[in-house]
Amino acid sequence: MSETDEILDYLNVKSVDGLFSDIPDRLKVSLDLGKPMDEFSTIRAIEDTGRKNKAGNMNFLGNGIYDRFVPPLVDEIIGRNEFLTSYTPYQPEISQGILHSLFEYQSIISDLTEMDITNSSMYDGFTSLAEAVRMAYRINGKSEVLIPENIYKSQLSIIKNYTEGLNLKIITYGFGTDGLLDLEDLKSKVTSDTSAIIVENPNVFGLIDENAFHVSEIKKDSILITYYDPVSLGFIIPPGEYGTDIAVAEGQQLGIHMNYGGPLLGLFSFKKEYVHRSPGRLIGLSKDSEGKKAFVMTLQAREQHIRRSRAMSNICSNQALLAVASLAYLSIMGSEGLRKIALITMNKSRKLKNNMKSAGIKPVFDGINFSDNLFYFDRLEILESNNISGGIRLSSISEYNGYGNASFFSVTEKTGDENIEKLAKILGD
Amino acid sequence: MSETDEILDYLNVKSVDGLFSDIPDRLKVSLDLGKPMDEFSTIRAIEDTGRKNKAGNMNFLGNGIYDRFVPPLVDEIIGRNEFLTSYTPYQPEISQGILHSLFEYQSIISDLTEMDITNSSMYDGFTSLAEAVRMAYRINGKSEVLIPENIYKSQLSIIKNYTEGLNLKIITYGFGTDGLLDLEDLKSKVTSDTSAIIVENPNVFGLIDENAFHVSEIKKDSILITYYDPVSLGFIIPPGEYGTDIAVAEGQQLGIHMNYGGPLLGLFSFKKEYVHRSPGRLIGLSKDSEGKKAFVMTLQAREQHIRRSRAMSNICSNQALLAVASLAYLSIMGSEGLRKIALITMNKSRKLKNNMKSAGIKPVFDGINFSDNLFYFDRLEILESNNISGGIRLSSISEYNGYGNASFFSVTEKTGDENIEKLAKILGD
Amino acid sequence: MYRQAYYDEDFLNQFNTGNDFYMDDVEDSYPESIRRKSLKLPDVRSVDVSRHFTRLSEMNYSVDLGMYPLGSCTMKFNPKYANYAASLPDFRDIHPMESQLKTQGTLEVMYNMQQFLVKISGMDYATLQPSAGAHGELTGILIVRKYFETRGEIDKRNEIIIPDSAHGTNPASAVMAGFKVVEVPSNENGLVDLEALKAAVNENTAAFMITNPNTLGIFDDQISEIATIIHNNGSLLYYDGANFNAILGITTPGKMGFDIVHFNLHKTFATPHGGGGPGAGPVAVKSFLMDFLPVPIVVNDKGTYSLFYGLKNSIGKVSSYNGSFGVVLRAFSYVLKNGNNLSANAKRAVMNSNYMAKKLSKYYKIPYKQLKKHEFVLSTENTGRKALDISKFILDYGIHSPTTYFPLIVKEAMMIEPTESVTKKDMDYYIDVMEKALSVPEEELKQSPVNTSVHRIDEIGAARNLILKWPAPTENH
Amino acid sequence: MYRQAYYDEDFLNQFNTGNDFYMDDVEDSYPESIRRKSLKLPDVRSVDVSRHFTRLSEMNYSVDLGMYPLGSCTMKFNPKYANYAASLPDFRDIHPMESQLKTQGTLEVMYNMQQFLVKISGMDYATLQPSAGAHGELTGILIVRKYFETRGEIDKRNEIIIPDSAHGTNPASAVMAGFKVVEVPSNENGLVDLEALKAAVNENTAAFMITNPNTLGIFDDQISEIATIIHNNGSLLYYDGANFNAILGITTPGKMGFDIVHFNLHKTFATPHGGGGPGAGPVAVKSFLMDFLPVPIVVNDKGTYSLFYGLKNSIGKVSSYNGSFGVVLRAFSYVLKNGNNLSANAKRAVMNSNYMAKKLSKYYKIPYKQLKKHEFVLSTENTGRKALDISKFILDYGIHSPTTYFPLIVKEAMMIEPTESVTKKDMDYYIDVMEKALSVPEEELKQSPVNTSVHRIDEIGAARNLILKWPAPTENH
Repeated sequence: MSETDEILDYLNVKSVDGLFSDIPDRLKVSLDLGKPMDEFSTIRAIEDTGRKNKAGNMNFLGNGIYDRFVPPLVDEIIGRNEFLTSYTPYQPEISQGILHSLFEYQSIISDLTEMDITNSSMYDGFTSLAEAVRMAYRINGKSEVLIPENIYKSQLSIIKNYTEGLNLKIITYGFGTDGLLDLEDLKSKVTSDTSAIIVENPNVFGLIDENAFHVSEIKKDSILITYYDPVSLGFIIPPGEYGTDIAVAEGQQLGIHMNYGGPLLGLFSFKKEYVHRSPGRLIGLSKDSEGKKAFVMTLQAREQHIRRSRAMSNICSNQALLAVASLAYLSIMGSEGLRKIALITMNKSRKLKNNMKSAGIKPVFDGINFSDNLFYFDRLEILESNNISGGIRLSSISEYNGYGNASFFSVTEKTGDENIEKLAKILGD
Repeated sequence: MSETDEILDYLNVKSVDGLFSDIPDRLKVSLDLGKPMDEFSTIRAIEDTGRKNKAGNMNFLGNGIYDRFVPPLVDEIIGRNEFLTSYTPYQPEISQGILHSLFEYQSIISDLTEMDITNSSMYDGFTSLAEAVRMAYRINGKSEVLIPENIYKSQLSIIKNYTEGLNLKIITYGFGTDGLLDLEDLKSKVTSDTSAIIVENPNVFGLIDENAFHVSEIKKDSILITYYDPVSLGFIIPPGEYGTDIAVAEGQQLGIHMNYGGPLLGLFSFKKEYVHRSPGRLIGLSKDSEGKKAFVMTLQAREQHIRRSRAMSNICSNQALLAVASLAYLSIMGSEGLRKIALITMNKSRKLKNNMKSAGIKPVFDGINFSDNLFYFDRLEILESNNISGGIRLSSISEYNGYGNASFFSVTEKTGDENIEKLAKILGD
Repeated sequence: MYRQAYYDEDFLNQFNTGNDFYMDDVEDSYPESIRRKSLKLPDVRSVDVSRHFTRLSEMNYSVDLGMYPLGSCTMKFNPKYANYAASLPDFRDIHPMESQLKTQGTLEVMYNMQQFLVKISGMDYATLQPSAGAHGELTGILIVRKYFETRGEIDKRNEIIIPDSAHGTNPASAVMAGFKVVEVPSNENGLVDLEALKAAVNENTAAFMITNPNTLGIFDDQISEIATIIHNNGSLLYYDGANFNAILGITTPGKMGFDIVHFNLHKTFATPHGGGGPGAGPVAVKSFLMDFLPVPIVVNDKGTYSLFYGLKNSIGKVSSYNGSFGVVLRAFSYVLKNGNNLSANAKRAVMNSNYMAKKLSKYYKIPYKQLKKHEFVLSTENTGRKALDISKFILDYGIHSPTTYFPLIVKEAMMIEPTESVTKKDMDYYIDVMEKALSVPEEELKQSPVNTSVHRIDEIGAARNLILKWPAPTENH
Repeated sequence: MYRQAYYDEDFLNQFNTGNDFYMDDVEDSYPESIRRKSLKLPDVRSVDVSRHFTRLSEMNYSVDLGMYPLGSCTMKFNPKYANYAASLPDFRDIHPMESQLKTQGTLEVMYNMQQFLVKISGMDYATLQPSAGAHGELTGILIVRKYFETRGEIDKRNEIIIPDSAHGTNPASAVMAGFKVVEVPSNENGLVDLEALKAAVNENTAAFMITNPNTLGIFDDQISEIATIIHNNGSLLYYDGANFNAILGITTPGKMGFDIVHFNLHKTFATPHGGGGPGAGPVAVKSFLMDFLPVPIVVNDKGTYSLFYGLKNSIGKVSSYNGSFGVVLRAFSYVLKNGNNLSANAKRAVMNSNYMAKKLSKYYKIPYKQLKKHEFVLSTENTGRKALDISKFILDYGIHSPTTYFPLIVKEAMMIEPTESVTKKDMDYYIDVMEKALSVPEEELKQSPVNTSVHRIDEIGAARNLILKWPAPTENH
C-alpha cells in the first residue's frame, strides 16, 4: 500500500480530489504548461537558452551594477544548504548560524560606513533610498525632500512610488560645471520644512563629490541621506564621517553576481537615535538561559507582522543570503584588499579618461572618477559593430538637463588595460 | 608584533631561514615558477586555457568512460566541505559522516552486483581488474590467468604491471563470429593451474555477452573475475547471479564527470569467504560505548600501514569522495531510474545500428549492444571535418586480430536522437 | 535522538589572523581630502573565513535538514537543478543594461516566466519586477492607486479592506501606498463575513485584499459572491498569493474573479529562502490593468524578445533594475520541469495538511472544523500549554516548529504547513513529538530546547539592552 | 566549548519514501535471457537524499572546520578557486579519448603541470598518470624494475632497501612490483644509519627508497653521502614525496641526488582529500629514466601540445586513462597562483611545526632533539598516558588528533604536522588541549570523546562480527 493510499484511507476519501470538494467545480481548471520533463532535458533546455545570450568581454557597463570579481569562497558559503534553504530565523535557538552571520553583516557595514547601526538588509539600493526618505519623514514629519538634479530616473520613480500618500514635495538642487553638487544652490533650498537631503557620492556623474563632505554644515534640522558606493569606501571618506544620518547603498558589488540586475542587496545604516523609526529587521546580541552568547531578531514591534498597518515598513523577506555574501566578501578582502580594489578602480578610470582624451574623446568632467566616466560621445553604433558593451547615455537614465549627448563608460578592477586601450582606439578612429 | 615575529622570537631564531640550517647551503635552490598572481587573474588564466578546448556536442566517445547525466544534487553532496576536505577517517568518532556514507556505498554496490562484499573503493576500473588478478593469486596461488583476446591494451598493460614478480602466465581465449566469448575455446584452456578467468560483460565489442553467464559452469577451481558495466546492471543480470567470485568495474558512469578520464572510481566486490585476501579499505558497522550505531574502518591488518611488505595491496588513498558520488547517484535514480537509463542506452544503440545500416554502414555484430557499437567504418577524416567526436578504432585500443578497420561509436542516455540521425547521414554520404 | 552542532564562535573581527588575499601593489596618488582615515575590516585569512561560515552553518536549521512546516511560508524542497541553472555564467554574468540583442536568452526566460504566471493565475499580463511578496503587494496596491488616479477617483477611493486573518504585510503595504486600512472580522467559520464586508464596502473602497485559501487554510467558497460585491462597487479585488501552493493547477485567482495577484516565487515555486531572502514577488493583472504595470515588461515579437516601456500609465519602477532575475530563473526551471504535473504537488501538499490536521485533532483543538487546504491552524489553549513552549520543545527533536501566534484570531495558535516535500514518516514523527509535548512534565517543556546550539534566549533583554554591532576588536597583544 | 552534530540517521534503503526522479516511459523489447530478476536500490525521494547527506556531513570533521594536524598527511587549506577551476565545463566534460586538436587546453595544463613538477623537484621529466601517492611509488618502482630489465640486471637486482621509519606504502609498493624488501634501522638520531646502509647495499640492491625529511620530521643531511653510496653501487635512489611540503622551494630531490620522485598532489599541492581520496601521485625522473615512464606523456611543440607514446621502454599504463586530471587541474591552479611564493608556505609550515614541538616538549618527550621540518613526533610514554587516550581526548575540543602509533620506531607516538594553514591562535589552543589531557583524571581521558557524534567505538567487535553491508530493508508495513 502506497503512502498516498494509506493517507487517503485514513482521511476517508477515495482520491486526493476528494480533498478539493470545497472548491466549486465551475472554478476548477487544468494546467496548460506543457509535459513534465526529466532533469537532464530541463537542464539542457535552460543551457541552450543561456547560449542565446552573447555578452562579450568588452564590457564597460556600470551605473550602479558592476562586474567585480566574486571569490569562489563567497559562492560556496552562500551555497551551504543550511544557509541557502533556511527561512527567516523565527526560532532563534535552532538558527544561530544565520543570526550570527547577519549580526556580523550589520557590524561590518557599520564599520565600513562608520555609521552606528545597520539593519539586516533591504531589497536593493534604490528601494533603500526610498525607505530612507520615508524614515526621515517618520522622524521629523517635514514636507520637503531635496534631491540631486541628476538623480537616476529609476531612483526618482521609486521614491515617488514609496512616498505616495505622504504629501512630500520633491525639490531638486543643481550641480556646478565641475560636476560636483552646488553647495550654494543646495543651501538656498534648505528650509525649516526640509525633511531630508539626498546626496550621492560618488555622484551620478561618477565623480567623487568633495562637496558632499560639507552638506552636513548646511543641512539645518533635516536628515542627511547619503547614497554611497560601498567599494569606494575602501579608500574614500565614509558617510558616517561627514554627518550622514541615514546611509544607503547598493551592495551588489560586494561579492554578488550581476544576474541581470537582481537579486540585489540594499545596505541601510543610520544613527542610533533613529532606531525605533527604522525599517527592516535587526539582529541583536543576547544570552541564552545558560549565559551563552545568543542572537535574536529584535525590536520586532516595528515590523509588519506585529504592528501591521502601523509598521515602519512592509518589508518581510529581505536579502539575508546576500547580506552574508557581502560579509564574506569584505572579510576575505580585508581593509587592504578593499583599499586596493578601490584604488585600482580609480586608476583604471584615470587611464580610461587619459586614453580617451588622447583619442580625441573628451571627458565631460576633470574630477576624480570612481567607476563611471562620462564622455562627450554619442556614436553608439560604433559600439554595436565592435561588440562593445557600454555607452549608456546620460539622458537615458537621468532627467538631467545638459550634456545630452554624453555617455558613460565604466570600469572595475576586472577591466583589462588592453580593453581600455582598445576601446579608446576604436572610438577615436 | 606579527604572529611570525612572536613565533620566531620564541624559537630564538632571527628569521624563518634559521629553521633551515640543517639543509646544507649547496642543496638550496630558488623557485622559478613565475610571480604570484591574484585570485582573479589566476581564474581568468585558467578559464582562458579552458576555452582552448573545443569539444562539440556530436560526441560518440565511450569505451569505458561515458558522458552520462550527473544530477546537480550529486555535485552538491560531494562538494560539502565536511566530505570534500576531510581525510581518511582515522578517528572514527569524529568522522561518522564519511564512514556511514562509505558503508552505504559498499552496501549499494553489493546490492547492485548481488555480490557479498564491496570494499570502500579502488582507483579505477582497470587497476581494480589487476588487483582482482592479484587477489585470485593470493587465494589459490595458481599460475595461469585466462583473459579475453579482445581485452583493452590498457587493461592488459596494467595487469602485467601489477603482476610483476608473481610469475603468472597470461593466456587469451577467443570470440565467436557473433562477437560473444567462445565458451568451447575457454573451456579447453581451463586447467588445474588456472588461477583466474577474466570475463567482460558487456564485452569489449560492446555486446551483452550471454555466454558470460555460463563461464562459472566450466571454471573448475579457478576464480571468476567479471568486469561489468554498472549502468548495464539496471537491466542486465548482475555478476553475482552467474557465479562471479570477484566483480570489478569502472564507476565513473555513476554520477562522476568525465574529467578527461580521471579521477575515476574502481568498484571492487567479492564473495565473503575471500575477505581476508581482499585489497583496499573496508568499513564495518559496530557500536559506541553507549550502544549507538557507529562505523569504523575494519580488518586494517590487511593493509599496508599495518602489515607493510605483507599487505594485500599498497593502496592507501582511494576514491572515497567518488564512492559517495556513486552512492548519491544510485539513490537518486533508484531501481526504476537505473533500469530506464540502461534501457534508453540499449535503445539508442539499436537506433544507431539501424540508422547506420540504412546509411550503408554495417555493424560488425548483430547482438545486443549496450553503449559501444562497432562498425565497419574507417574513413575517420570525415569525422574531423564534421566536428564529430568518436570513431575509436578497435585496433588502437585492443590487440584483437580481426575487424582491423572497424571503429566504435558509443551512446548514452544523453545522446540526442537527432545526433544519431545526423551521424548516420554524414557517414553514409 | 538529535543534537545540533555547537561552536563557541568568535566574531570575525576578533580573529586577527592576518589577511592573505594576495594582490599586487597599487599606485596611489590621490589627495588627502578624499581619503578615509582608517578602515577596520576583519583581518582574517581565507581559511578562517571558510571555517567560520562552515561552523556557523552547522548551527542553522534548513529545509535540507528536515521538515520545516512554517505555516504560510511553504518551505518545500528547493531542487538543485534550479540552483544549477542559476549558476550558469551565461545568465549570471549579465549586466542589467546589456544590449537586448545580446540578452535574448535572459529575455526569453523572463517572457516565458511571465506567460507561465499568467496561465497559472488566470490573469493576462505579469511583471517580474518586485523583489518579494510584500513588495509585490505594494506594487499591486500602487497599481490600484494609479488605476483610480487615471479615473479621477483617487481622492475618494482611499480605503483598502482587509480581513482580520490577513498576513501582516497586507495592511502595511496598503498604508505604504497611501491608503487607509479597514479591517473586517471573520465569521464563525473563519471565512469572510459577507455582511460585515457589505457594511464595510462603500464609495471609499479602492480594493479588497484577501488570500484564498486564507491563513486558516480554508478555501472561501463565497469568493465569487465576494467578487461581485467588490466589482459592483467599482472596487478591485486583490489576491495575496502567499498561499498559492494550495490551488496550483486546481483553480486560479482569475476564475475566482480577482483583478490583481502577487506570487511568492520563494514559496510556491520552490526557490530557496536564504535565511530570510532573497525572494521574488511578481504581479499579474487582468488586461484592463496592464497599462499600469511597472516598466519594462518583456514582450515577444515572433521569437525576438524585448523590453517594452510603452505603458503610458505605468506606475514606473519599484526596484532598481529588472527584478530578481536570479530567483526568477530558478522558479522558471521548476515550472519548466514540472509542467502540468505541478498540480500533483498542490494535491500532495493539501493531502499532507489534512492528514496532520486530523491526526493532531486528537490532542489539540483545531478551530473551524472544515476541510483544510495546504495548511491549518491549531490552538494549544485546550491543553493548558503555551504554543511558545511547545514550539521550543519541538526543536529538541531536530525539526522546526510551526508558525506560532498567527493568525491573530486564534489564541495560542500554531499554523502548520507540511508542503508536498514531506513523507508520511516525517509527519508521523512530527505528530509523535507534538503528542509527547503534552505528556512530558510542564517543567521539562519550559526548559526546552536543550538539544539546539543554544538554549532558550532572553529576547526581552535583547530589546532592552540593544546590541546591534560587534564590539571593537581586542588588540592582538 | 564544542559539540558535534548528531543525527540517528537511517540507512538509505530504510527510507521507503518513493523515488521521484522523473523520466518518461521507455520501450523495453529485450529477451528474458539477459534481464535481471530484481533490483533493490533505495526507494527514496531527492529531498531525502539531500537531507541524508547534509545531516551525515555535519557528523564529519574536515579541514574547513578546524586544525587537522595529521602527520605526513599535510592537511592544509584547499583553496576554493582550485575547486572552481575544476568545475569548469570546458575541462570537466572532456572525454579521455577526445581528439588532441580539441583538447589543447587540457593538454596545456598537463604539460605545464609536468614542467612545474620538474622544476619543483629538480628532475627532468614527469608523468601525471598515477592516481595516488602509493600508486606513484608503484610506478616509480616499476620504472626501477624496467631500468634493470633493459640492462639485463633484473634477476640480480631484486631488493629494495627501506628505512624502518618509512611509510607503510613503501615496502608494500616494492613488493607489488616484485622486489624483496630489506629494512635498515635508523640510528640514534632518527636518521639513516650509514654503516647499516653500507652493510645492506650489495649487488642485489635495485634501489633505496627514502623520504627526506623523514617521518620524524628530520632532514637527513647525510643525503649526498647516501646518494653516493647508492649510485656507486649502480642502484637508484627513490624519493618518497609525502613530506615534500617541508622543502618546497628550499631544496629539491634533484639537488639531493635522487633519481625518481613521486608527489602527493593532495598533500603538498592542497587538493582536497575527499574523506580518503581521490588523490594524485605524479612521478618525476632524471632524464636517463625518461624512456621508462608510463605512456603517454604530454609534449609541447611550439605551443601545440600532444600525447607522446614513443617511449620505447615505457612500463606502459598504470591507470585506466590519463591520470586524475581533475586533481591535477586543482594542483595546477594552486601552483599557478602561488608561483615563487610557494616556498613561503613551506617556511611557515616548518615554523609552525617547530613552534608546536618546542611548546609541547614541556609536557611530552620528543625523541631525537633536532630541528624539525614540517612535522615532528612526540611520545606520550613519559606521561604514563596512552597516545590513544590522548587522541580521543583531543577530539572533544573540536579539533582532530595527530597521526598516532606511527612511525613504528617511536613508542606511543603522536606525529604532528600543523601545515602553514594554521595560526598561532589555533596552535596555542591545540597545545592547551594537549596539556590539559595530562591534568584531567585518567578516568575522564578513558571515557573521551563525549562531544563527538558518537563515543568511543568498539573496533575489535567490528572486526570480530564483520558487518560490511546494510541489512535488507524492512518492509514498509
